[in-house]
Amino acid sequence: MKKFRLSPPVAALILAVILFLLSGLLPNGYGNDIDVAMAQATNIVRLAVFLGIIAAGQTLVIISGYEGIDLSSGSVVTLTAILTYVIVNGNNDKVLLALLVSLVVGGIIGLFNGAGISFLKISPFVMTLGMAGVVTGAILVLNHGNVSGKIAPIMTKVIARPLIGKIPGAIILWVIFGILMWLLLERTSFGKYLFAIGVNRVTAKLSGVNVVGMNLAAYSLAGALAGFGGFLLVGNTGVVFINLGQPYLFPSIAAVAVGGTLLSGGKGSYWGSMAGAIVLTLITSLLTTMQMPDSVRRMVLGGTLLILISIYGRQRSLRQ
Amino acid sequence: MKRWSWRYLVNRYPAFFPLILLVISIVVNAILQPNLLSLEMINNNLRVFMPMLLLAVGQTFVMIGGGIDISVGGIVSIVNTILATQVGLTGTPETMWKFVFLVILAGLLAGALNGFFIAILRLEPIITTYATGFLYAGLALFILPNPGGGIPQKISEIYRTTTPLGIPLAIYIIVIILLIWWLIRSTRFGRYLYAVGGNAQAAYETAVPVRTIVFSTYVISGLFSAFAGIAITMLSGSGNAEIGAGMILTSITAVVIGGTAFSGGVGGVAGPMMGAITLGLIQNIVSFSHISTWWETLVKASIIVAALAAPGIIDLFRKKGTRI
Amino acid sequence: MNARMTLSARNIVKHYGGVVALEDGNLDVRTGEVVALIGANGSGKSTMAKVINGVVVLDRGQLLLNNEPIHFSSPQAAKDMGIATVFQELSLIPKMTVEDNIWLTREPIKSFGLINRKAVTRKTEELIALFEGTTSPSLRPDATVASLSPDERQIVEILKAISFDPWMIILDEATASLDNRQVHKLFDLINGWKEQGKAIVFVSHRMEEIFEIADRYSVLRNGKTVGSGNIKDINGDELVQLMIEEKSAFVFSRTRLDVTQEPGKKPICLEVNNLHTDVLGGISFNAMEGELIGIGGLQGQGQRNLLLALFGAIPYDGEVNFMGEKINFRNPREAMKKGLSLVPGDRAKEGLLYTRSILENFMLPSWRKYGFPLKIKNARKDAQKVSESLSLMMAGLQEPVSSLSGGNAQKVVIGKWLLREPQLFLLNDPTKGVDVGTKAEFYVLLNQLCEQGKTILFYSSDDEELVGLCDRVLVLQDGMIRAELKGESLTKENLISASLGISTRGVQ
Amino acid sequence: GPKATETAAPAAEATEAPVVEEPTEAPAEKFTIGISNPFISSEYRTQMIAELIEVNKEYMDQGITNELVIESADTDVAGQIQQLQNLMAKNVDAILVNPGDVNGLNATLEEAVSKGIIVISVDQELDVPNVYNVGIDQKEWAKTSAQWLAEKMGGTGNIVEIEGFPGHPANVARMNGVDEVLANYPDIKVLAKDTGKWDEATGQQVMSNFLAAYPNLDGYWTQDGMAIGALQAVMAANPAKFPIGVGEGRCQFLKLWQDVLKDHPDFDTIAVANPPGVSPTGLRIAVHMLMGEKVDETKLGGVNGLSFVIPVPVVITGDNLQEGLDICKDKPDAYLLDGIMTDQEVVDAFFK
Ligand SMILES: Nc1ncnc2c1ncn2[C@@H]1O[C@H](COP(=O)(O)OP(=O)(O)OP(=O)(O)O)[C@@H](O)[C@H]1O
Ligand SMILES: Nc1ncnc2c1ncn2[C@@H]1O[C@H](COP(=O)(O)OP(=O)(O)OP(=O)(O)O)[C@@H](O)[C@H]1O
Ligand SMILES: [Mg+2]
Ligand SMILES: [Mg+2]
Repeated sequence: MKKFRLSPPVAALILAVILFLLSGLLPNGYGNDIDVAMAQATNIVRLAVFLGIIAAGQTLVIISGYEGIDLSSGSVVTLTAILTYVIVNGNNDKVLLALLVSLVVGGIIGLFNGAGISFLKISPFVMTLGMAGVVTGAILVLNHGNVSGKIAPIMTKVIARPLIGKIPGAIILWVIFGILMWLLLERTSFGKYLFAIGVNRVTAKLSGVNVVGMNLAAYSLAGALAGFGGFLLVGNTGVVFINLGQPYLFPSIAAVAVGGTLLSGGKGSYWGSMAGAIVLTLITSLLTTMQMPDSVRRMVLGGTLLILISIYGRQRSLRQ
Repeated sequence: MKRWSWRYLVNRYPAFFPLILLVISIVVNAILQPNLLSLEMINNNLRVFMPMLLLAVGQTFVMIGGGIDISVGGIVSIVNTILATQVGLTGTPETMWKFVFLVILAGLLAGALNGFFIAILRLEPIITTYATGFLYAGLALFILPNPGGGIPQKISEIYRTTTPLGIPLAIYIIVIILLIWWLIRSTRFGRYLYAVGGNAQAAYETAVPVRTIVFSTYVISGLFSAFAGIAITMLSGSGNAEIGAGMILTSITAVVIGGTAFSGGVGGVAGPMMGAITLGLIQNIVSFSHISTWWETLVKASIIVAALAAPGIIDLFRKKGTRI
Repeated sequence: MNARMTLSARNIVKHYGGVVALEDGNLDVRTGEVVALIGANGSGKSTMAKVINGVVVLDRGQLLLNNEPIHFSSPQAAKDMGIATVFQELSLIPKMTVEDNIWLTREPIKSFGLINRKAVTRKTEELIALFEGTTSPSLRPDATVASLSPDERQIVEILKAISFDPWMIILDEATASLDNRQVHKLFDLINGWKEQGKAIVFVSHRMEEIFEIADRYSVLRNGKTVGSGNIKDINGDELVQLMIEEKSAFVFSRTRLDVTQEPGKKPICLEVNNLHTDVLGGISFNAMEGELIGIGGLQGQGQRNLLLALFGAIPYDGEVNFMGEKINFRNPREAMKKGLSLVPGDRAKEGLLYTRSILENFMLPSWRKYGFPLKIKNARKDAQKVSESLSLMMAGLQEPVSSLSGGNAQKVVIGKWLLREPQLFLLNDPTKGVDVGTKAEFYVLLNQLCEQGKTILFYSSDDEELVGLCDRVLVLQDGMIRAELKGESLTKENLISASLGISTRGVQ
Repeated sequence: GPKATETAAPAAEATEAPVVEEPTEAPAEKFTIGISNPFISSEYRTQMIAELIEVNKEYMDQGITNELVIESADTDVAGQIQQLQNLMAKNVDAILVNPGDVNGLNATLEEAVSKGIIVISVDQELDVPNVYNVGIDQKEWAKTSAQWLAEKMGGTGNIVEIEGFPGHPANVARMNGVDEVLANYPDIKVLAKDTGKWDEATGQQVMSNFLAAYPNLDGYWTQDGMAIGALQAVMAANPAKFPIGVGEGRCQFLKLWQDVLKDHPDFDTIAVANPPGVSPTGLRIAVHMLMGEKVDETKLGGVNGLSFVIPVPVVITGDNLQEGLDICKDKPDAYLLDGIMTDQEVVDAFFK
């Protein structure tokens, strides 16, 4: 008799749907208005996109294990957003260049993270935290907080506005991105190796996996994806500021955890992180439209997270 | 391994490298600021570093036991807001001590809640304490929605200026902690702590009360968070629900600079205490070194990364061959 | 000294999720005797041990102590009852020292709850002295367990179990990574314990050990106890019959290559010249295609180091030619690409991804063969084939390796290399913990590989295996080849004396 | 060492103290002014620091002050206390502090005052004896835009509010101002209120949620950087009728405003400058005090009677948008509309 177990991404999604349906009953809920409900749902998913993309890199390094985490992603998002803003400067034809620069700059920062972790044996938590300080410091040095630029109309159109029917371009992009991430994790040897190094690096090495290379690649890719996140985010906000990326940092980790990816590495999925991003965004959105003081809201958020992870985040018992 | 070889010292005494870092930062700081080692400056600096130092000590217990606690900031805030609202700027010393006792209980309780979720429900530490951190921060904000209130200046004076026998209060606290730690390490509890952090399954099979130990590390962290909350309230004399938020990541950095690994099972509290002081001194060094203000953040972060990287760099040069 | 005591397990049932570990397990252990608990891989021996020592929660069944029902809610409870266990996968904390590990939870206490460190060290030294002469100087009270070799870790685990003077000791494959001398040292100890009136449960896959030490036997098959009795009343074949359903085990011996007669008849596969590492002091030998070369000697004489060095996991000096090409791999990846493979000695730490699926473990070295996007169906098919050829007992390829028994897990470590069809196999104690039936199948497999012209370098802690199987055996001592045994000179006696450094007849 | 309270004649021992000075030793009568700033991750603060450096340069050129001693980093209360201690250790003559906590620095600031240092809190009013405050009146500042909003809406309709950090004193003062204004307009209904945490992205996220929940919003009140986020959210949702919203005095916003006008000519908003320039104005005040000029305390106000209240320099509405855009021509996008009082203005307004 096999125990029926809900996979975390599915559980998170079901929870999201239930919460959303219940929210209709709230005093400020959408009530019977299907249009408003649809608009709200679309909006929540759209907002989740940016968190979701930033959580993608986080998912990779967390799966790569050995305390893998990327605390520099918030700063990288800010940096690449600023770069995009400055490079594009209102020109549609500079958008691809900006995207490329964002990916490369993010990738290089990630590579540094990976190098510190692989070669100098610095624990990822503090290495990437230190890197966050370095990147923030570099932003301050480079522009003293003052930048001039403008995003291109095409970015606004594709990222921030409805693209097909009422569906924003960001959501369509995310779905495609999700499929690519699934391919990467589940249908390439890169993905298989990533899980392998997340579980046991000695085994992986003795089985012919280039562990150092994989680790460098994971952090570089995470950096590049954070860079991509910055690029997309500025397309949504339309403006940049020094604190743009920071608010996404811890939620991106929480999204990964809520999605059922083991923070200790070696197990997880990007679907999970997507579901996690949606759940987190949904909860914050619901709390926004509910009238309660910030203190209560924080407690509700904390409590909901606890309940969520208590449902499926329990680790194996020592006694079986 | 030779008894006095670098590798032996570094492996055997986790506080060895942090000690070197500390000495270097004291020397550099003293060159830039010649009166650094005057009693007044030592007191000034240590009373500022003390909250972080206490937080790092609590965090160390959790990390040796293989966990992590990022709810400490929330606990600090709760303690601070309770004291600021209940004692108030005009309170009497008696109310103060009464509520000091109460906030210590609050810290223990918050730690116990973390312990419950992590040791008994077996949830992952990072995400659990992230969530309870929201709970605690929300509670602090509930207790004190707007910054304000505080403790009587007379009481914070005690913390700021007491120097029994001419030695700053902080030194006594550090010595007491070291003493207690030395005792703890030589008890079964100390062994269990390392065993659980080293390999929980093996420890369980050896009949170590794994659950109790894990639970207790969070309670200890809650306790030290309460101490840190009291210290920072004494230092600032005021209440602010956001007071602890900025301290979380720094406390973890202090522990790691102090030679206690994330993976658990190694380290001690001496290193992290030195780590906390070193971090504070790095701030001083940057401040006294006449760097353009725009560069300060970058320089400070780079110094910290360099400090974290130093053992690895030394190893790179010493390494004879890759081992699996 | 102990009063007579009996511990009985009755009709034990234990399921792990969908996997049945024990269906009807029974065992009686009395003071003053050694009971051999035997069975094929995955038959439930370790689970039985964990039931008795309180590590697992049993689904049904009963434990009786002197016919009174008892219940162990935790390892602590069992320990309090005087039951000690040597775990198959060991219960040591790698980062802690030998003495801290041995005395964990029972540290001698001075006043104020402080640990009496001096007493700890002294008592540890006394314990280590029990294995005197069979361990290296690195086995010291203050050495960290992580720095020890597998055999020394095993010894520490044994010392840890006996350190609290239990009346009952469960030895779950405690001999699997011990060498001949160490095993006999252990047997001396066991005989002593018997006299002291202790009860011993002895789990092993080595028949000769069982007949040497056990008084009674109890056989598990698929989680059911299928027979028990006095060891005197049964012979090896009958025992194997009990263990393995239907198909009878056979003792396999291969037709050896006639290496002495026709040197150079077969092409050389591997040429090692004066290989040095910080453990090895100049190793030279040649290996032909189709040759099965054994590596013998006591534990920790550099055998593991040699295999790892050839596989690119440890840097070395010296000249090595493989298939006529000079090699010096910087990492295992290069070695793997050139057609080498390594089955490491510590499957938990070096061989497996415990939480990943069996499929992924099989495929780890081979994923690249399956293109982009990975053709998972083909991979499954190939993995299925290999697992069948190894008669792997599993619930499915998608299950995690952690759900396999020790021996079955070992098969996965071997199986993942078979998929790559390498030219040179470097095997570090590959049959450790593998049951008799599977071993026999495994020998057939090795033979097939040799017939296909593959070369095998085979280190084993089991002397029988080396003697029965190999074309030649290189005996290592202190990182040097001290003897090369082949043809007539390849006998167990010669192997043992060569290992101990005693000169042997016919040795070159 | 401790200095005489008479700041006009800084004690000679000041320069003998073991301060680490530039190699070219400054003449004894030059003043050293320290800045303590605990938060740098915002454009307001970077502009503030840049302006402080610039204004101090004037005084340096005149031989009045030394280089500023700036302690500026993202840090907490303990960190800011450390900043202040370091400034004292560097023997500065005056400290401009932008406090990160309302009471947390009290003891340290009092210690500084007792050492004869002139302490001025900028941008945030403190109630500490002998500590001066320089800043705008946050409540009045908020009332300006709230009043405008209420009038534009004709005194009726549904609005939402996006506030800064709840509990932050500036935010509390501002929200009180808004409440005061709205109390006069009973037909304006506040449907919801949330924090945008004073950043653009959160502001945008909050506004998106509001717009999804209340598609027919008439107006919204917000402040600072969150206003850009809110307007972006409105543009993304693109409702049939744009709600009337409050903007902010930043060039980025004015440009965005101009863009929106192209598609929605009847769009209306207001930008009230929240000037980082109050800090350099504070620097001027400090210099004049150091030079021995007497403050006319009757012109001060605030909680402890030591507050220099600086008038809001610029208010931009649809009528004078072009003026605002002209100011922004050669400024970076992040530039906040600003005003730094001149020496003359400072003297006229606050000194005897
Ligand atoms: N981390 C641990 N440390 C020590 N003992 C443990 C631990 N986990 C489990 N145990 C032991 O195992 C027993 C059963 O474990 P537990 O209470 O976690 O099971 P459970 O509540 O059935 O779990 P589940 O909810 O996963 O079914 C406990 O009574 C305890 O003695
Ligand atoms: N933790 C676990 N989770 C799931 N299944 C398990 C677990 N441990 C053991 N099993 C299963 O229980 C069965 C019995 O395993 P056990 O380890 O007792 O076998 P064993 O007789 O000790 O084998 P070996 O000789 O290989 O050590 C096996 O089929 C194994 O796959
Ligand atoms: Mg259970
Ligand atoms: Mg077993």
